[in-house]
Amino acid sequence: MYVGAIFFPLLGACIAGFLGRWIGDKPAQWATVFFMALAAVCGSAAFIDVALGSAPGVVPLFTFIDVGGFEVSWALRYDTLSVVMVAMVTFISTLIHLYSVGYMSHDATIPRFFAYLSLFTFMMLMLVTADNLVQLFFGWEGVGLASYLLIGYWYEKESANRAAMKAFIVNRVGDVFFMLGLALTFWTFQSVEFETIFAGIEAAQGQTFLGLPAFEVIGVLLFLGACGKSAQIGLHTWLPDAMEGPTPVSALIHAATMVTAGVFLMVRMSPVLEYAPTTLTVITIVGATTAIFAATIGCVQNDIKRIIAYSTCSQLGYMFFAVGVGAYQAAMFHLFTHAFFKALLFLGAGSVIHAMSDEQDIRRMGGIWKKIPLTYVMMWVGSLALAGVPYFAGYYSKDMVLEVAYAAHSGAGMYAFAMGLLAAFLTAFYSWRLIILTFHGAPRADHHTMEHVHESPWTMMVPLLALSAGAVMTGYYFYDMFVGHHQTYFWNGAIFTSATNQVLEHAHHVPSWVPLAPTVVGLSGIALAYVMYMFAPKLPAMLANALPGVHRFLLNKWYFDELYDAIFVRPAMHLARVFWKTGDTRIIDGMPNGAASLAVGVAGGAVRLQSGRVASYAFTMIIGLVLFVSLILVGMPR
Amino acid sequence: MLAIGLAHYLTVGAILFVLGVLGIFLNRKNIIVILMSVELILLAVNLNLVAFSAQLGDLTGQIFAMLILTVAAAEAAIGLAIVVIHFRNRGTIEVDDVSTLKG
Amino acid sequence: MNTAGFPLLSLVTFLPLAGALIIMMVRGEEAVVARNARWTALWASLITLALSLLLWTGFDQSTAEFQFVEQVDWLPEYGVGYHMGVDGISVLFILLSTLLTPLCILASWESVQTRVREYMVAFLVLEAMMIGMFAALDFVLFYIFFEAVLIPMFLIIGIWGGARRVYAALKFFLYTLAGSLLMLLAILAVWYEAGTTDIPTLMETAFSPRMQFWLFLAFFASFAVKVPMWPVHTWLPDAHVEAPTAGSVILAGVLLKMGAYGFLRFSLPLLPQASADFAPLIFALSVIAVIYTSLVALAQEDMKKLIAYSSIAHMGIVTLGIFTFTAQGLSGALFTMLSHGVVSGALFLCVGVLYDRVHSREIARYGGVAKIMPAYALVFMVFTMASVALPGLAGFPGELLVIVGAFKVNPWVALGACMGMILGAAYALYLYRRVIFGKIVREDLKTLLDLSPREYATFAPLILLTIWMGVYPSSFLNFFEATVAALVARHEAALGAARLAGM
Amino acid sequence: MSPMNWTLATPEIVLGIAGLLILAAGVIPKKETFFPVSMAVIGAFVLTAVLVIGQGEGTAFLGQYVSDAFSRFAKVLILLGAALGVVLSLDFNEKAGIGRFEYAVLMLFATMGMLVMVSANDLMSLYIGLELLSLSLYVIAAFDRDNPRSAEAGLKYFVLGALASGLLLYGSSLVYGFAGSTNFDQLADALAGGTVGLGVVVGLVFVLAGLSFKISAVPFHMWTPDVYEGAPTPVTAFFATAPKVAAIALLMRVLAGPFADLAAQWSQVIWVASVGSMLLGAFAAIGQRNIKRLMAYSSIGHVGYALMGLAVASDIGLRGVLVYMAIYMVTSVGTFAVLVAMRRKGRALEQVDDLAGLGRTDPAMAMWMAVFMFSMAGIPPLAGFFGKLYVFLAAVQGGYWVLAAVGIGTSVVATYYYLRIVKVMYFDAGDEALDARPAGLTVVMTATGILTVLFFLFPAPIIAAAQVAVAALAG
Amino acid sequence: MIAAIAFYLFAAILIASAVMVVTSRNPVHSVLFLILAFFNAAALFLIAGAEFLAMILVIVYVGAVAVLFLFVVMMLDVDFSAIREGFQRYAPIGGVIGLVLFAELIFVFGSWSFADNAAVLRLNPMEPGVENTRAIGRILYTDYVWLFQLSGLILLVAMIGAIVLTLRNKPQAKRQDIGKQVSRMGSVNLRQVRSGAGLAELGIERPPVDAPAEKPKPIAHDHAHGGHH
Repeated sequence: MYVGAIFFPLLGACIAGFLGRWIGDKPAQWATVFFMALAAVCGSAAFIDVALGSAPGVVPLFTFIDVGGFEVSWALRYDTLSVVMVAMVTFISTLIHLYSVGYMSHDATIPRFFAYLSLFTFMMLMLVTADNLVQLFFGWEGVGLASYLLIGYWYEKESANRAAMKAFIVNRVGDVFFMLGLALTFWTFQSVEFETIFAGIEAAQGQTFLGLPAFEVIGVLLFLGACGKSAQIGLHTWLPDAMEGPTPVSALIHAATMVTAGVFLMVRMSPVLEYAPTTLTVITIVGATTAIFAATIGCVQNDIKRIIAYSTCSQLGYMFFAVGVGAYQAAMFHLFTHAFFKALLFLGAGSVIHAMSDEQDIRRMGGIWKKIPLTYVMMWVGSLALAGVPYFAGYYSKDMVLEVAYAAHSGAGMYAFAMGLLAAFLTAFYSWRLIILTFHGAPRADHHTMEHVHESPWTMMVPLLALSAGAVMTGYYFYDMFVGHHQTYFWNGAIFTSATNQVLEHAHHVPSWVPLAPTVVGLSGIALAYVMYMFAPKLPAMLANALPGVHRFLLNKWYFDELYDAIFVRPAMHLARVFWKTGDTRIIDGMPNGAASLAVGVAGGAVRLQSGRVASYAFTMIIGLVLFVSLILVGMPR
Repeated sequence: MLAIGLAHYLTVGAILFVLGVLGIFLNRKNIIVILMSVELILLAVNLNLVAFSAQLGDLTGQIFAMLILTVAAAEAAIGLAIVVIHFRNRGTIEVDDVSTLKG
Repeated sequence: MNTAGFPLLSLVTFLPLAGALIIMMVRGEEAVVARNARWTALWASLITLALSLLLWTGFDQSTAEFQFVEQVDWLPEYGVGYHMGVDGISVLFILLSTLLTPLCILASWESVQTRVREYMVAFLVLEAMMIGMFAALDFVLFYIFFEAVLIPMFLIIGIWGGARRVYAALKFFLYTLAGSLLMLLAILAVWYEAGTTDIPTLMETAFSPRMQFWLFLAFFASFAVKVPMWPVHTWLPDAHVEAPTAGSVILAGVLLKMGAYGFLRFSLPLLPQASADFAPLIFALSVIAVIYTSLVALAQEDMKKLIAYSSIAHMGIVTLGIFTFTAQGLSGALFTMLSHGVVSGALFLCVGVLYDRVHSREIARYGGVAKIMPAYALVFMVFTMASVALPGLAGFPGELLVIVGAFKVNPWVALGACMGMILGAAYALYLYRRVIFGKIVREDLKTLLDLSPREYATFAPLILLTIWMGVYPSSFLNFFEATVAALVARHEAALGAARLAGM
Repeated sequence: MSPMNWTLATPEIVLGIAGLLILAAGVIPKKETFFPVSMAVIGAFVLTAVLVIGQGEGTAFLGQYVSDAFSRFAKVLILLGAALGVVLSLDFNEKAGIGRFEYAVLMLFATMGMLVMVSANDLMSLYIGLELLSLSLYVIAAFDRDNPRSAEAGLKYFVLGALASGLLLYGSSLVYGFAGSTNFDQLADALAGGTVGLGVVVGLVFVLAGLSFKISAVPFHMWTPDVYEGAPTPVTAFFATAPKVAAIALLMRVLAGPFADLAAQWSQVIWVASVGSMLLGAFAAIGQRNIKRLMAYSSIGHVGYALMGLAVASDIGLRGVLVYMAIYMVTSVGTFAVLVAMRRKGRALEQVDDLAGLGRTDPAMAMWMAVFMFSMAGIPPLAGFFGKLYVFLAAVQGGYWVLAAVGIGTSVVATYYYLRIVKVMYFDAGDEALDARPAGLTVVMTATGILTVLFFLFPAPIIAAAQVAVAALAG
Repeated sequence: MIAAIAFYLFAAILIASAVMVVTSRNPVHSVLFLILAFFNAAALFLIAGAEFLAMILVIVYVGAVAVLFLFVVMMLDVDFSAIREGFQRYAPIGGVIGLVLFAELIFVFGSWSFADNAAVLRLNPMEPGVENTRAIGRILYTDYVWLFQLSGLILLVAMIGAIVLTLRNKPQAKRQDIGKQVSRMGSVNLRQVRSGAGLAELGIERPPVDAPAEKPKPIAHDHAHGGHH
């Protein structure tokens, strides 16, 4: 069962990928769905076993590397942390598979798509059940690969290829730091196995690296790695572009799998982070900044998926600052609930796009809520959850996150709290901006498209319904387990908090305005959206005109892409050409080639001496003779 | 023992030798002069040998000189034969014309 | 092991030569000769492969001693003998050579149509020399094989190569020869100093630091060119580009390993002090190689050239790993050598597949190949990913170990090596994107056929191996674990002794 | 004083008498007797070689003649080279219209001269042997007398050769005068006795100059390219092989025998000559288009390597020289077999480019040529590598790092032009096929090719033989 | 004293004539000066006590070699007016080199002395009272028989060489073959020819001659191809 939960998706992927051409599209896709469902069943069972039944364990497979003390094995680590992820990932992935059956029905290479989806899920599962950092890295890079494949699924689209590459490479940047962190971890703990690391925390505490505390450096390096995967500010640029992939892919990447890997890693390494206060502060600030930064951009985007993508980015910021203040449980909780409503939102958006004949620009939508009512409702549910409206899933988790930030009683915590609140307001605002522009108002799409607007098939709607149930209920249902009173029992040691870390406890005792604040700002955000887009539709344009700089700044996503292009991409390409044309061709090759032509020149000179005249030959001989005699006469005294 | 100092003989030999050498590489007239220069060199050698032989009271030098005379005669014969065929081919025995092979 | 028994190593080494002889005997019409030559070469290499598998099964992984040793007097008064044997460092390279050769012969089955007989002879001779080089336990013997490799390779590049083949072949030959001759001098100096060229004996010999300094420089000249290290790498892109596909495969797969193998076999054990002294230089050059050549690869317009530059970058990782003197670094370097042998060889085969069909290596000439050759696209993807060291594929374990090893010695060096990961991903994916992805623009591409059964047969073992090495690397790492441990121990002991002596 | 003991010289006496008989037999019949005479000459060589192998040790003719392991080694080599040289000329001379029996007879007398040279134990026998060789060579260089190039080659060779022998003689006279004897053993005694007259050393340099001419070491090499190019190809082949071995052997005998105690002096001279030869041999050949000329420069380079061993002036160095020359001779004969076979539509060819496409039109010959070229470049496992190995070993042991470094550098440069020939044969598109080569050449190139390729299997015997030979020399 | 004067006289003439040999414009003059030089050298030999050698020099050299030179010079029919004047371009340097060589030799001679054991080393010490010719005669054919015979071979080679290089066995050269003439039967007959009739009327009539088998034309040794580069 434990093994099955992980490897059934791989089996499905292999069947679809390698045999897809022979067994046909339908069998291939249903095979993946079937195996995914099987995995979900196993995953849920495992969840019940491990998390609810408190029976963590490790399933060893075989040795991967064993060199001079560097010992790594393939093994599946089942504790609450991983099993939460396994259950959630398999469940949501199953739904997304199912959804894709409908969404991708017109595609040309269906087996390939499903193989990628299953592969992606498998990699994520490997990541979360990893027993050591290397295996985690395997999954880490694996999801990178799968996302690369999926984002670039429509490989004939130049933009898709570009986005896929960008995703992979930006992720790679993060991975480099991960790798370095891994190496340092090894030299600090003499192992990369979690068990050994956690056991060796005490012993390794005093270690330093380059004069800095080793734990801090490990923490920062791993956090930088996580930034790449989880699209924190600076390494976030791939995420919006990743929307080039098919919508189910976006849902998979953003909701349950890839982007949460960073958060997962941070939580997984909580024992180390607990002893790295500076790192935690850094994480808090970066997380909070990301939250507000992404939210501001989300307000002005026009692509339906991009808006949701930035919201993901922003929500990840929440999770990170939750980690940063030491409330790993809160981060996991938000991750968990977020998975449901974000998947819901994406799939709903996919449904819209499907209905609108692959139109993604919300400026060309509007007035369709009557035609696709179910989707409309689903989007509402998702947005309500996202905005943290009470009693929806997001309400519980987001409130919790903000409360812990407040409860941290630190400068960084307060910064995070403030930014979180502001972001919550913006979140609500852009969510409803999206809903209103998409579904309400006068239809702005062309006539032809409008005629074709239709509700999606059942394979797409069933997942939506299931997810909406999750978006409504998970918050309430799991609150106690994740962050409430049962949390110690529930986590069962999978998350380590030091004795001094009482932030979760404090969070339950914050002033009463604190829990209320998010709800208030959320509702006001919704109200503002209504004002601006429903009742005074001219207002946004006026605002944009009034503040052109701000608007452009936001529209261009704080100019990050341009910045990177200018300081990394273009210099690299330029340097590449310089190295090649000047360095290699002219300088390095110039030496042997120059030597060769020199030799030819010398040869020419030597040959010219060979004039063909007997007399000069004789002369040469005599010169040689005189030379030799002189040599002897001079050298004789020795 | 020599009646005249050995050094005199050697000096005359050296002068002859250098003249012969110069004759070979300075001359641009004709090949036969080169052959004659070679004869001069050999003559210088013989002079040396005879002088040494006398000085040492050893006949070996004279035997050597005789061998040289013999070989020199043979050499002259062959040299002249080669000069002849070269002349037949080229119609000239000028030194500087013997230079089609080069490079 | 079978010290007294069966001369397995010699048999493996010289069997290809026997095949070559048979091929040379073949007379008759050209087509018949070509067919016979192909089959004979294939069978000869397959039998060699089968025999070499005995090395795999018979190798005792628990010891660092040389195994399958054969020793015969050769030049007794000079202290030079015919001494063959393998340890953990070399055994897998023999297998790599024997594996790649049949694949290369398969890959040239149709693409080589002219002078097939000579081609096959050259390949078999090449195989024999490569195996001999890895098996040689005598310095002079090693040198003979080391240099002899040049001849068939020169011919392969020059006769069956591309447009600038003459320049490339000459450059390849002279570059490597210049380095090797310096090594020859060093060998002679060692010979003079120690009175023998027997490697196991030499390993027990200590050279004075001054001597080590010069010897190291001379070895370095040879091995660095062979590896190739920056800045003596420029022969490689030219050679790769102009060589026929199979030639590139062998060049990347095995020949590049010879330099690194030399470092491992000679520089480290024989000259511990100088190796330690020169390590910073090697690190610098390696990091430069990784970053510089990765960048240069990024700008390439020729597929083979790009892969050639990527090879240089990977070999930078290898040299980096070797000179960390840690078990991880050394094992990683060895593993990277193996995996690079498989992966870059396979990448060249991939390029060859396209080249055979379109006769162009220009990247811009392609695009959208995935549409018409999905299986090929998948294969290419596997090897591209292996090349960028994706975990789970062959490239990763080696790179991981090297970085872990390097991190201990110098974190900044590790960081530099890591830069290669990013840039590596950039150029590899950029290549893949331009060739495989995108829309098909050119009409003639639309008629291409996907992989043929023969090509499947060529790629299948490589894919299997790539995944095997990625998923279960310890089955390979175990081979050299004992040897590497012994090497590290001896190195540290030697340095310790030197330090004591210094005090 | 050593006894007459003339039976020791049986090989030479037999060869001389055989020469006279063959000459007589060749003159008498009315028709041309080139082929049978050549065969008879080869037979005489073989017979002589057998006698040489069975020859005893010692001196004869009152110390003018010596037979030892060294002379036997060199003689066998010389006879082998000479016999192969005759074989090379068989077909070529017929086709070139110079198939006259005197050619073979002159080859025989030249060989006789070489045998006398390597057995010389006296400046006089040295001189006589050398002249016997030289005079024969002058004639056969110009043997194609209706060809102006051949005549010019002969003339140049003669003029410069005469100058060289003049220098040699002058040196000999100085040595005789200053040391008091011409006998090597006595010279050794005289020089071992402490004070050495400056005249002896200068005389030695003159002698060296004369001998350097024969081995075409820089700066006495100038005749080589012109004569190699101008002379008929089989003649060139002969020039490049046996006489070179003989002259090197003679040089070794002179330097390591009577003048061993002056090693400090002559080794400087040899050092300079070696470096010069290596450099010139490497560079001047680069631009050559005529393959015979190229081989001339190449031979200069090879002599440079051989001299490297001599400059070291140690046992190992001398051994290296012997092995080097043996290997060089075999390779060289093979190479020239190919050059002699270069003939298209009856016309002899001698441009490098004429080899184009040989790899396709005549794979066997191209393969052997490639083998010879790689061997000359010193690429293992071919024989040429071992030659280099031993001289480099000697240089390293003697601490002659500059020599070794120059050797390395020039090896790389020289490799370039050897590779160029391989390149032309294999990489370039060719003209029509060459004419079918006669069986004799096939035999020669195959035999030498196999020797070159398989030398690495059994290097020990020849090295042991060289060792014994050198021991005899030094002892 | 007289010997000294004679020595200086002969030496002076010797050197002067040697100079003339080298510098003389006409080769014939050179040869004649060479002969003069030989005579003077012979005189110097006499002064040194080598009578036999002196005689040989005159008889063999002047009598044979020098005459051979003269013969060839005459035979070659060289256009003396076209002979180039003067010396090579590098004559000054050449002269310097020559002087250096000479100086070095003189320097070397200055250090002449007997080797320590020269007296013991003498192979063929001159016995007092035995005249030169007899002394040489005693050893030349006994002790030096090996070299003597080899010299014979050298002369033989010279002979072969000179013949093989210069002897032209021209097929078109007419030679008298008496046997053939005598044995000719029926090939000669008398015919009445009308006087005044030219060849045009009569036609050319020749008796059938068994034409000598045409010697295969020797293939030229590739003139055109052997360029010089």
